[in-house]
Amino acid sequence: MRCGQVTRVLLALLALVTLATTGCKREERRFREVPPAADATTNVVMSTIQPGPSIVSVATEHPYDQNAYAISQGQRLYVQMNCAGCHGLAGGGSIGPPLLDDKWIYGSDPSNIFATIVEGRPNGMPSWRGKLSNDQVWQLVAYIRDMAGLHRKDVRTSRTDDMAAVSDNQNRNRQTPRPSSDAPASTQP
Amino acid sequence: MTATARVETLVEPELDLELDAVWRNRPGFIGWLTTTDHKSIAKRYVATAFIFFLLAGVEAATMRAQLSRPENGILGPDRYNQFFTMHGTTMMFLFAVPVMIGVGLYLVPLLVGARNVAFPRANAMGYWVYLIGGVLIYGGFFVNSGPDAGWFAYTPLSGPEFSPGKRVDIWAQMITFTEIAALIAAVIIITTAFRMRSPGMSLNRIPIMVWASVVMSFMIIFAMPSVATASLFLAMDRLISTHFFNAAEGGDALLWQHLFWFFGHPEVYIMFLPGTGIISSLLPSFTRRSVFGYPALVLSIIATGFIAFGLWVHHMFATPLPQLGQSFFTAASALVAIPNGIQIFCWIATIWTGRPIFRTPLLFAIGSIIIFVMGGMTGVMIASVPFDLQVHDTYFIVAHFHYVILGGVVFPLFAGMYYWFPKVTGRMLSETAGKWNFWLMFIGVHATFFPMHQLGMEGMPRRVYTYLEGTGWGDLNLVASLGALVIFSSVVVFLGNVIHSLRHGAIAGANPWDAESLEWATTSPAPSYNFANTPVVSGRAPLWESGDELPVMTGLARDRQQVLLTTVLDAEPDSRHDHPGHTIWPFIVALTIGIFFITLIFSPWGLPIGTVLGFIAYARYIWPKKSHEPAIVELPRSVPAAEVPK
Amino acid sequence: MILQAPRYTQQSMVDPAGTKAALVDHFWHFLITTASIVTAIVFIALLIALFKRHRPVEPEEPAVQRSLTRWVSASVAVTLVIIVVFLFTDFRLGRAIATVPNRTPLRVNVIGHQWWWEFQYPDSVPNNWISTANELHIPVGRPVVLNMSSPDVIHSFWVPNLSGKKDLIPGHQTETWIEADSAGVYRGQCAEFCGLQHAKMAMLVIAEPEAKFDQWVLASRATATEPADSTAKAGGQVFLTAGCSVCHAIAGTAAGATVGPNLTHFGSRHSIAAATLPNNRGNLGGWILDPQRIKPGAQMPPNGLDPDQLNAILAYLEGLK
Amino acid sequence: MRRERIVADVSQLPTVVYGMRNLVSWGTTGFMIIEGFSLGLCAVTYVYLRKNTAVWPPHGTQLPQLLVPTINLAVMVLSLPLALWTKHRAERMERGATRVGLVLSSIVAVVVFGLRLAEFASLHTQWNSSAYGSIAWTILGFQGTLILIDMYDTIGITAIMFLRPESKWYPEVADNALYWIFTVASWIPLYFLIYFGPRWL
Repeated sequence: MRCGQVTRVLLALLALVTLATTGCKREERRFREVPPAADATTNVVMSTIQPGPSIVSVATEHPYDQNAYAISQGQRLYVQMNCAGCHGLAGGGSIGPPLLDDKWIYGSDPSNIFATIVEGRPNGMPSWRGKLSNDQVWQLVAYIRDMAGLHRKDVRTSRTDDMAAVSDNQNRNRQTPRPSSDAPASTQP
Repeated sequence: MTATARVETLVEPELDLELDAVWRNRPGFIGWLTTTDHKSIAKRYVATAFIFFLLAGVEAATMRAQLSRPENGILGPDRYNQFFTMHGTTMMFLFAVPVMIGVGLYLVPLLVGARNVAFPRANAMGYWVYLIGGVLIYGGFFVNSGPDAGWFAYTPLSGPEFSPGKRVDIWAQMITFTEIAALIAAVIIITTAFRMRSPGMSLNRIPIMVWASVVMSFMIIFAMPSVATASLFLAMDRLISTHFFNAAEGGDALLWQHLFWFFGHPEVYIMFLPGTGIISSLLPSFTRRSVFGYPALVLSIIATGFIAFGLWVHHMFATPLPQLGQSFFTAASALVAIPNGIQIFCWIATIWTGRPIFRTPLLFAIGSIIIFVMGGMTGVMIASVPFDLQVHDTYFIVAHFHYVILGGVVFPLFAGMYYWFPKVTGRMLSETAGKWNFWLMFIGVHATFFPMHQLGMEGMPRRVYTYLEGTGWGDLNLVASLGALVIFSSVVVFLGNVIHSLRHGAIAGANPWDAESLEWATTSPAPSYNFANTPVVSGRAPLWESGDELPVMTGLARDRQQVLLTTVLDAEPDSRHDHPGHTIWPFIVALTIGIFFITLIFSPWGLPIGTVLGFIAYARYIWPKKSHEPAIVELPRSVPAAEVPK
Repeated sequence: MILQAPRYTQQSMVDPAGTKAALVDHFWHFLITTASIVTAIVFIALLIALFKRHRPVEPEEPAVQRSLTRWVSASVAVTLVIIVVFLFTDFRLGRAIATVPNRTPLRVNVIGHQWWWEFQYPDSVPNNWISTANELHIPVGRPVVLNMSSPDVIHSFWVPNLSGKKDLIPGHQTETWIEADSAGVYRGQCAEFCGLQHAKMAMLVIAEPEAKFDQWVLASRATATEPADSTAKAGGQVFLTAGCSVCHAIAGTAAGATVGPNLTHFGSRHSIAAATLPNNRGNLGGWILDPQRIKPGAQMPPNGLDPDQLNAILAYLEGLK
Repeated sequence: MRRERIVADVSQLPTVVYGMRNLVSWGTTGFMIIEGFSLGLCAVTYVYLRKNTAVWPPHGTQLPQLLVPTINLAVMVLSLPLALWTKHRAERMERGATRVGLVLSSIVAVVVFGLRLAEFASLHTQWNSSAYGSIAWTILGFQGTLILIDMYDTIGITAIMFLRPESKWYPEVADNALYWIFTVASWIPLYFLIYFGPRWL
């Protein structure tokens, strides 16, 4: 009886330790990151129309994708870098297109978004090359995908300490991205 | 945990067998899950709390290692924040309160001569809920989801914007679990103490330990709802975007502080009052006289309980508050020294006119008085607003409250462990190891925490993961860290002592200390039914007064778990009450509560799922078994006899 | 080096250099003396009780009870008297500390950020408004009223040698005052846990004679010094193009962001990274390249500058006197 | 070895007693105090947040509607005599009358809970639009939980009284009625706070 209990306790502990060693990516606080795809900007596919056989776009994994801390850092940068000025405080869009819907003019893949930020886009999106570190851009990428509900629920941002107009991404439904060739830019109210 | 083989019985063997068959735990693992015996549950509370104490101690030791020299690299800021938050949270929510609850749940029925606590199923459920809360937060901690906003979790740092992820959500739910457990235990202790006392144990004869547990329970009832409400608000702010603490939408960050400290300050006395109760109840055994000033001690405990609710703002002197209000809280904070002073003076008077016997429990009691007095002195100092504004949130405060809590909680607790260990296990702890344990701990506490006063005045703030070399704080920090090692070694000695004595300790016998109170009237360890016949009491020291013959009452049922209820004031026999016996359902209800709150962290679906599961489990929990004996009914006095149906 | 002198790196409430700290220090002496005496008496009583020769007395005897009651009551009465004296002294002190001396105070806005201090010297003329970081210049012998706020989490302003704390709370405007008796540099530190880098959120209060302070004000109102040589000029360009300018402002240039500290007169500061390191070329270079090594979690990202760029920007920043 | 001396026999003491003589009532009372105190803290929070803001309710928020909440309050208050009647019948152990009282009480509880769910719409604000909305929703929801628990409890004890009507359950019926009275009583001040607070405070 005694032995049985001890074994059980040990097994439970072992399970815990296993969990611990695998870690919990959601909660990591990484302050310095070697970016996974420093050259992400060069091999990004902007359009599905291309010569030759069509390539299936493979999403570039980046370390911040399911990481709550990075997403929240992105949220902070979104305001500090005044992305909100064009895309709206809640990502609803104004001068620039909305970010919380399912339409992605230049692609919803992390590397597409990365390229959009770094390179800039016609009609007003400035290039942030050299202004933001790759780390920071990846954090922004993570947050922008967060606004469209593309992350797991448990890593998403919640409200900020601001007016209630600011989005509560945690409780919004996932906006499954539509193919980029599908829809032109449209600003929603 | 398992039914201990009993070596002796004080009553006729047939009666013992018959009662034991009704009261003892079921055999095996299932018995472990189904027991509603207060002794089994209380032992579990104490053992679990002690495991958390060790974990929190390891966290403390790691932090002390990090701080032993400037700009150390053992823990980074992220880890350190989790460690200090877990240390505080564990010590307050998972160790100090549950351990005192455990001690209360073990001792109160024995001290008042009852067979079990008032609501045994709820009691079992409370423990399971507490365990789920503790496992939840440590599960989180081990997978890098430990809370990192401090045990006080000030908003907005703990809010949705500045604490991303699920760390703080897990913390907030853990609070909910421990609240539920503590509130259940509080209601149980109060009801047990007021309704299940031995005949003759009128209010003025209740053992001081029981008074302390009762006042602790009342404080829990009025303090815990505050933190439960606060953590509910915080969880909602984080999970469904309410705005309680968001200034931009009409919320207020200070609201959190008010709600938290309205709980947080009484919390200190919730932990500390049972500590004083322990000292008051073991002093007679080691001074050979009843404790001096019973009425003064009881009134002091009650007064402390009241004043404790008027102190919370002294944690908030640096916030913008009107000066007049601050003065009120200063006065209250300083005046709480009076009831505490009375207790200490009464203890000294007791020792003065007694004949001290220097056994380990007394050593710990004396250590407790010394350490607590030193903590109390700095406590009065920081009641002063101007002085507090200098030392607030510095290591001076760290030193102060560790002195108070070690003196008021940990030392009495160790005294109690050495004192009641024979009652719980039937064996004595080793005296030699006990003295080593005491001296190491006593020296370690001063080495660790005394230098912190100086550090605080030299400007070292709390909750820093490191400090610069130029600050000059390195040497004293090194001393403190070495002191922590000494404390650590004393706890190791204690553990060794317990493990060794469980098997090889001297057999204790019913009353090894020749003590005065009722728990020593039964065998060690106490039988599953505690007392075969209900003891009758005619004074405050029943065992010293009754001589060789203990007066008892018979007549409680032998074929089911039945307890005697007495009146509140004079403890006259009033009625009999049947307990439901051992059952698995408290465990299952606790599980559904666990599912409810843990699912809520990740999804609103926890609400409907948890509610439905909980209701189903609870239905099974309360569903009645058939009674086997006709009831004896007594209708309320307001009902005229003519209307009684028959 | 300036940061080696004790008061630049150390802070202590028992080494007062300001009106408020001095009052509290005085009170502290009263407290510690009283507390020591009381503690000593209690301990001596306890020791005597434990080790005196214990004659076989009958403790329940009325005479014994009476005498004990008398002693305990007397002790309680003495405690009460001490506490009343304590409260009386404390309330008087509390009023003294809460009242700003009746002289025209200087007003400074203090804004706590994760994890640095912003100090603004407001002026009716917008161009004269000074914004600086982590170093608060004050005139000696003149009270300074601090209007405090926080845009993120709760911080607490504390310079032990000058004054006790006051919290900076989002959604609240709080106020406190300080006054330095003698010229010098006093270290202060955030005292409310505010996240990852709470430990390295320090500041220096630089108290100067009134004339010198006025000079500092005039100098600080000016826009940034023009770069002296070609390296520094190149550094100015790096500053604008390499991303520094998206967070930092330098008056007189195109850089005007308010996310990070204002660097207009950076070269004249004693310390960097919220009074964490002395401001010298080596420290600054290390900080710019990899702030996360010095303050993990700080908001400033690592900057991948090549050696030439780094050299240039160091020259530029050092020149911003 | 200590010997025992029997001084009395308790075997004729009653096993079914009412009111505070009944052990279970102590538990019920304990939790009424805890819940009442928590609701009180919520009310204090409401007033605290009110004093913290200049405009209450915030700009652009309509005042709460009174119709549904007032109907619900009326139902609750009018059910008090029923609860008292059931309590008295249970104290006299009248099986038939107690059952009738319990069935009616169950229906009332279900109606009140349904109306409570409808009340949320009367607030004219969302929990996540401002602190005002947050606290109003919380108080409404928290008190609604008490109604839900009482509803569950009442239905459960009704089932017991039909399936296994033993004498020891009559005190529980009386307790249950008392809990309903507490639920209603705790709501009356909160009703005024939530629905007239925005108008008068």
